Amino acid sequence: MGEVLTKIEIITKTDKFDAFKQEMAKIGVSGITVSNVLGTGLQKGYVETYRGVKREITLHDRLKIEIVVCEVPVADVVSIASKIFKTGKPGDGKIFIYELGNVINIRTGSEGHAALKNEPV
Amino acid sequence: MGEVLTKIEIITKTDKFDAFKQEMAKIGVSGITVSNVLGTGLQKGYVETYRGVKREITLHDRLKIEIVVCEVPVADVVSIASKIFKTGKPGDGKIFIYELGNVINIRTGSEGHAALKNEPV
Amino acid sequence: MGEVLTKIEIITKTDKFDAFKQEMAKIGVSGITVSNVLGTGLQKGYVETYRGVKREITLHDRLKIEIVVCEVPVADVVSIASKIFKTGKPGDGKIFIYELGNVINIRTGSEGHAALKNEPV
Amino acid sequence: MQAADTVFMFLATMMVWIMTPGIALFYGGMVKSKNVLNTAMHSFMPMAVISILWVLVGYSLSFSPGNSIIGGFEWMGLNNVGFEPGPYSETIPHNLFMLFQMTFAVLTVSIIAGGIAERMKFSAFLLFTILWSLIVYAPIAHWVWGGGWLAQLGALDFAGGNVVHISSGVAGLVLAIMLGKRKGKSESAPHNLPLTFLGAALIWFGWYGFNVGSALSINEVAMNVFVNTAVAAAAGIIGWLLVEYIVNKKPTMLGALSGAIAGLVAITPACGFVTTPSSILIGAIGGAVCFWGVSYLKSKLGYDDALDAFGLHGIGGTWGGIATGLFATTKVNEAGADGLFAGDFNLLWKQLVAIIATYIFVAVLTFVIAKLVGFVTSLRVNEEDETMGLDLTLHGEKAYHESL
Amino acid sequence: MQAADTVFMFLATMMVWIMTPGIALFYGGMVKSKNVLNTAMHSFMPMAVISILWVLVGYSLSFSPGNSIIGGFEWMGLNNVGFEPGPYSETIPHNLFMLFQMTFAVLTVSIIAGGIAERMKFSAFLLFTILWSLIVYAPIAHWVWGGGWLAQLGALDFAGGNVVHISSGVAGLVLAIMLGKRKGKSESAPHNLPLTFLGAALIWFGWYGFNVGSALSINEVAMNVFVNTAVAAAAGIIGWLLVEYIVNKKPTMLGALSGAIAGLVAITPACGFVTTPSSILIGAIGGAVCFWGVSYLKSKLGYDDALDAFGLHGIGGTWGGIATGLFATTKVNEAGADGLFAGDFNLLWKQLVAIIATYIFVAVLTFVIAKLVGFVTSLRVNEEDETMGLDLTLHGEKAYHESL
Amino acid sequence: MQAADTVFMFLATMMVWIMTPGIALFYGGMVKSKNVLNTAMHSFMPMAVISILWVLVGYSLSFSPGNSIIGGFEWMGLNNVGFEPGPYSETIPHNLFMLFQMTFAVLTVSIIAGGIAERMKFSAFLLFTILWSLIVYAPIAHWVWGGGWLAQLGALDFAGGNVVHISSGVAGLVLAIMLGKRKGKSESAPHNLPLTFLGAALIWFGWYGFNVGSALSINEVAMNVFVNTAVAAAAGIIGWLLVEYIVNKKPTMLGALSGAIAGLVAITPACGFVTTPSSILIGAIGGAVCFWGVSYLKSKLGYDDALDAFGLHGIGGTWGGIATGLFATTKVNEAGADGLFAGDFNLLWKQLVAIIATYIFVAVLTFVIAKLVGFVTSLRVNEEDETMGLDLTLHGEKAYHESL
Ligand SMILES: Nc1ncnc2c1ncn2[C@@H]1O[C@H](COP(=O)(O)OP(=O)(O)O)[C@@H](O)[C@H]1O
Ligand SMILES: Nc1ncnc2c1ncn2[C@@H]1O[C@H](COP(=O)(O)OP(=O)(O)O)[C@@H](O)[C@H]1O
Ligand SMILES: Nc1ncnc2c1ncn2[C@@H]1O[C@H](COP(=O)(O)OP(=O)(O)O)[C@@H](O)[C@H]1O
Repeated sequence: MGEVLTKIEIITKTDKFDAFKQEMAKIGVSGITVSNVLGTGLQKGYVETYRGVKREITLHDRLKIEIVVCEVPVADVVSIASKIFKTGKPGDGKIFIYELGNVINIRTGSEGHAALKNEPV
Repeated sequence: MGEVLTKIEIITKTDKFDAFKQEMAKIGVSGITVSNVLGTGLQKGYVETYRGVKREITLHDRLKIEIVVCEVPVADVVSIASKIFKTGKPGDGKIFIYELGNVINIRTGSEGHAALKNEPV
Repeated sequence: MGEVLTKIEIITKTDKFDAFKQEMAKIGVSGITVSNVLGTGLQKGYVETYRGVKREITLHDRLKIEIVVCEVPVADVVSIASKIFKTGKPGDGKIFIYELGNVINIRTGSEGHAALKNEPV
Repeated sequence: MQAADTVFMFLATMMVWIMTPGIALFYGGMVKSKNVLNTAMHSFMPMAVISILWVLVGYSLSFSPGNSIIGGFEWMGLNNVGFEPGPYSETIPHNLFMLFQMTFAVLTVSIIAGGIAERMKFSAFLLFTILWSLIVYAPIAHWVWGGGWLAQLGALDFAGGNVVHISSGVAGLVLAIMLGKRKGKSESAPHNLPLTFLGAALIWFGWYGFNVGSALSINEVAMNVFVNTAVAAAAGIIGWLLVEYIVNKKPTMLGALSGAIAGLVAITPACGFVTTPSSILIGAIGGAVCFWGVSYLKSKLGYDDALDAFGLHGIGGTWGGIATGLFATTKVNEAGADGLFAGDFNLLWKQLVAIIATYIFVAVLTFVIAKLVGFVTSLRVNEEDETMGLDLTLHGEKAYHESL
Repeated sequence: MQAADTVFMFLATMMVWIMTPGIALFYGGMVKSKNVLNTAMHSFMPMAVISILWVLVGYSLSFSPGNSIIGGFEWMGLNNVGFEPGPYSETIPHNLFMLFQMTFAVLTVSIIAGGIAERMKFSAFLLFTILWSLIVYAPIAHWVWGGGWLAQLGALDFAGGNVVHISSGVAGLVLAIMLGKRKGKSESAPHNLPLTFLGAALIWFGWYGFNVGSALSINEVAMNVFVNTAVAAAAGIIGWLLVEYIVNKKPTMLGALSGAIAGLVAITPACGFVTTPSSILIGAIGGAVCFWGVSYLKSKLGYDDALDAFGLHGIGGTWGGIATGLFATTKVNEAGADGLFAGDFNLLWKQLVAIIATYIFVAVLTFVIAKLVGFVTSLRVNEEDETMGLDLTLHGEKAYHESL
Repeated sequence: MQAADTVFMFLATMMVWIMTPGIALFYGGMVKSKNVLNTAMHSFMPMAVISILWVLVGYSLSFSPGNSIIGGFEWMGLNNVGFEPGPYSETIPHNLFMLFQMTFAVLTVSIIAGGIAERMKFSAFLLFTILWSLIVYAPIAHWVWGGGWLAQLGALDFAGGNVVHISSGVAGLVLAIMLGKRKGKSESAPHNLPLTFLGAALIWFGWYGFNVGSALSINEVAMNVFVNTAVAAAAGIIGWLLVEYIVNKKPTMLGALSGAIAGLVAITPACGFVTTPSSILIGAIGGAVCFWGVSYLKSKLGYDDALDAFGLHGIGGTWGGIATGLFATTKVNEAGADGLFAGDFNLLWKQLVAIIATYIFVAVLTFVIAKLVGFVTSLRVNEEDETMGLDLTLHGEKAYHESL
């Protein structure tokens, strides 16, 4: 397979996912996996207080968004993500890019870039 | 190390994990990590209604199953997963295959394929 | 980019993360992402009982800690993790090492090792 | 009329009232999180449907004179059911008595929901409860409290062991068998035990209204019932946990809650007729027997009484009915009778007749009604809906949402 | 004085008391998990602040003779409010009446919190409630119950349709409009419906104290109110779910709860003056109308009454006030009046006057008070705090923590 | 006998009863989710064990004549404790008084559980509570209410400041010190604050039964207690939040709840003897002092009173006892006494004696009993179990399950 499969992993704040999802659909991304994670980075922590006792919290609620693409250009995903999630303040997050060996579609059994195609069922 | 370490990541529905786990144990997989994620793909969304106001939900509950193997053939894991999780309907999910650089077993300190061996304690 | 970007993924028990986080800050790790996962490995399961009916549980609560580094040596992270999380009993967990293609900092737009630098804001 | 008794019965009515939301929470905590709303709805809807039905016709069928099998229609639509004290008590308004009994009728149906959890169709259950309430509940209430044949026979059921607990337990069992097992039954574990704890606390709280209020007056019998109910529940916990500890080495919280309810069910028919030491015994044995029922009998016979409607209410109620025949004594309550341990075998015999009659009547009619309902709509949801969860597929809602 | 009535009113007071924590839980379950504590606090704080205020001055302004617009200062600091039965009842202590009314004053403010959820500043709401309670609640309570002009006019409001529900509903609406919509309103979904269920159960439970207790004596009117309240709530559920089923094909649990409350709101002004069949109708229509209010009217007009303070209490209360003018009959209660269906148009007219006066008075003064508060502190939190969640940013706490 | 008083005390008993499940939920929400069931069990088990013990021997030891240190055995097994009004009240049945007191005995033990949360062995706590209830609670109850030496001395404790709150608070403190700190104490945060909110609401609700019911009759004193309890709780919230706001700039919900309870604890011994303005002051200071206790004193002295059994009940109860000596006045209650501000120093002196005697007696005997229990079984779970969570390791259950 000469094709390159890439996983794009975005760690960011939790409040703009809906807009992002819509943009992804537009550029032809066939699927997204997202999960709630905790993250510590440049953003400052905050303080919780229970019965006067303070707790410094340095882990923030974050979303981890995972997208595997083949034909859709990675750069497009990255630039859209950057546009939507950028506020210019600490905590905007990071995008990590990995290469994949293969993708298999469980339902159809197809592999590689074919597995990422959303042919109508 | 001439050995190849592979991570198999399966995104699928949540209801057949137990059967899958048993099969994995049979073919000698030494460990599994699993987490609850949300996914959007080919499967249609559903509608929730609160006080007459509708919400279209396109994120489904999914399991992310991660398995790192070395000696166990990747194809075996993939074919078992395909068999168990395939229903033929949208939402069956995808399998992503990655290559790893190394594995370290925290308890024993061993690396590579040795780290994945479940010698009796 | 001649630089090597590495993701270190640690699956371990949930109770010593705070200490670990502090050590990471000391060696200059700029960010950590952590999530709650379930894991099955060498550690024995336990039994829950509801109204006299037993349930054998083989999935344990685990933390998945993800750290992407460039200039910080991978070996340092691994050795600190091994020191802190090792109890010598089953369940200590595994460390998985992956290579990354790229990292993008959403806020600054910088890539590669620059994206992992925590310059003051 | 007596103002103090009226206040007392207003209070008792409210206490029984809160038991039904209590059941909804108790059951809701025990199912998977994808079915909690549906389960709560099954226990909650009787508050709407059975309440209206009761006012329209249920009360009349249960309590108006009628014959020895069922009441008549003379009190339909609360005709002649007003502020004037009624035939059942000289000291409280008739319509207050009617409301007190309404809470029993509602509660009974809501208990059944435990047997059918996580797989029955909402519409089917709704239809079932309407029919069941008229065809099964009303007659049995009439037999025991409305001057029907069990009352004439002299069987004792102080606060509703037969009427409420055996009847709902057996109905739950029959439905559970007819529906079959839940998919993924073996992986089921309570999704939120604190919710179950809260529900159990409300149920126990309300039970004092249920038992003490059944005296209909704040008199000596009522106070004895109060003490007996308190110790039987306590002893039920101890009985359950002791056996659980012996068998499994771990006393569970769900066990403690279940033991309390087992003890309460067991003392329900007996509470106005037995001494306090007997109550401790009845409660403790109740806890132990119900533990056996849910942990051994159920898996042995293989039915999926999901939340143990039969395991607690059926088995506990049966034991309670028998115990009444054993421990009752006229020393405590002259309106009662002497049981076996007071030297008289008669009562035990009558109790057995009452229990067996209730079992047969309920089992047969529950079966028939469910079959009838099955002609209109399937009883069970389809497999896909069951996997997806009943909250989403039947009600279009989810119980919990993350702050995404 | 009457000991039984005193016990009755002690009980009724406690029942209304529990409604406020009930509201806090009811509302708390409906917001996002990052705002649940703030929402609960908004409903809980009146228990502290308004209680003290009531004792100091609120009760006097509401109930002491004064003029036809507002009470005087003669009962400030509970001066002359002691154990001696007061002017409002011969059979219960004056200070008990005062406490019963305190629970109403507290509850009313806590209902408003539904309109402003997830975006109003805690300090602003606190300040608002203090002013509102004195400037808006006290006069209206005086008009209706303290011998003010609405009482003189002959408008009927048995348990507080105007005083409690319309007033809080309209206040919630005005604030909701002034605050504007929540960020991410469209993605909002209840984070914990079992909590909402529990809250609704407590509210419904307490409502019996609210309505029945408003008779101030355990008499014939009280018992009629008890029956009417029970069937109206039940009918409210059925009314809501029926329409919901027709429109959306799925009967929801939140709908059932909302229907119960809609039915209860609707019957509140009428319960002491109408027959039981009328109550069923009033409740059922209440459920249906409120469903229309929250699902259609709200989105049509575009305000963000987050938890439907107006949708349930405003709309339901309005319908209830009108219904009183339609269904009231002196056959049920001689102290009442005959409504339209009993052949007299007068009452309906008075009811409309009362409703409209309340709307205008509340709307205008709520607006003015909120503007005033807005000079001291901004009404709404900033965007960043809203995203981060009000629990963390205003209170420094989080409702839920994993066992990390 | 008085039927209305009997109904009143039945109600009061049920209200105090619900406080214990309330405590279980209140505490349960504050611990980590892996310990919630264990924590709830610690507060729940007394409902089983202490109830039975009370009937068998506890009540007799506490309330039967005996001597000035402890009661006798003449009322064991409820011998002579029947429907006839007992020595403690002419107007209610003796067995009802016994049940009312049972709820106090149960509650006291369940409060202790706050000090030992998240690390004590279930079996050790169970054994401890049995011994403590007989050896510590029974004598103190006898001293104060059973005609013992504190009653003879003339120290005042209307509803149980010494008997319930100081005793449980000090016991919790001593155990907390003996057990040592929790592993990972610093990372602890309440896992479910809405649960804690609900628990606090039930506790507050029940407290009206606790305080008002302690009048044993629905009379003038009772009504004054009702008003005082309401305002003290409200003032406690304000007191706590004010100080919290000054210190930390954020008023928390847990603070509001804690403040309410602090105010309630503080007013408990005084409520029947002081005026309403004094009650506001006592409550407000109670809130402030307890905030200081949990946020400053605790970390200063370094003990791990996990859920502040001592911080709220010990400190609040101590302040309440002193406050009674300051604010009591015979104008409010002739059966009381005049405190310092009414010109008499004597009472304050007696109050201090009572408090100090209680501290010493409880501290020493708690220590001894815990040591004794320590011979039978270790007090604390091992480290591995503590990490894994007590729910799983001691009870074999988990509170929450995802719908996997
Ligand atoms: N080196 C890293 N390894 C793993 N995760 C990281 C790393 N750096 C950042 N993250 C994740 O990204 C989130 C946002 O990072 P942060 O440094 O706050 O953003 P920014 O640098 O844009 O201000 C963090 O909370 C963390 O979850
Ligand atoms: N390109 C992708 N990138 C990341 N996750 C994906 C991708 N495609 C699918 N997934 C994940 O797999 C799940 C199942 O995919 P779906 O398209 O519904 O299955 P199928 O194609 O078999 O019908 C999705 O919910 C999503 O979580
Ligand atoms: N081969 C594997 N693939 C994926 N996850 C694994 C694998 N082996 C172990 N894990 C994860 O690591 C956790 C700890 O592994 P375990 O075998 O219990 O540790 P140890 O080998 O140190 O005793 C497991 O619960 C699982 O989540």
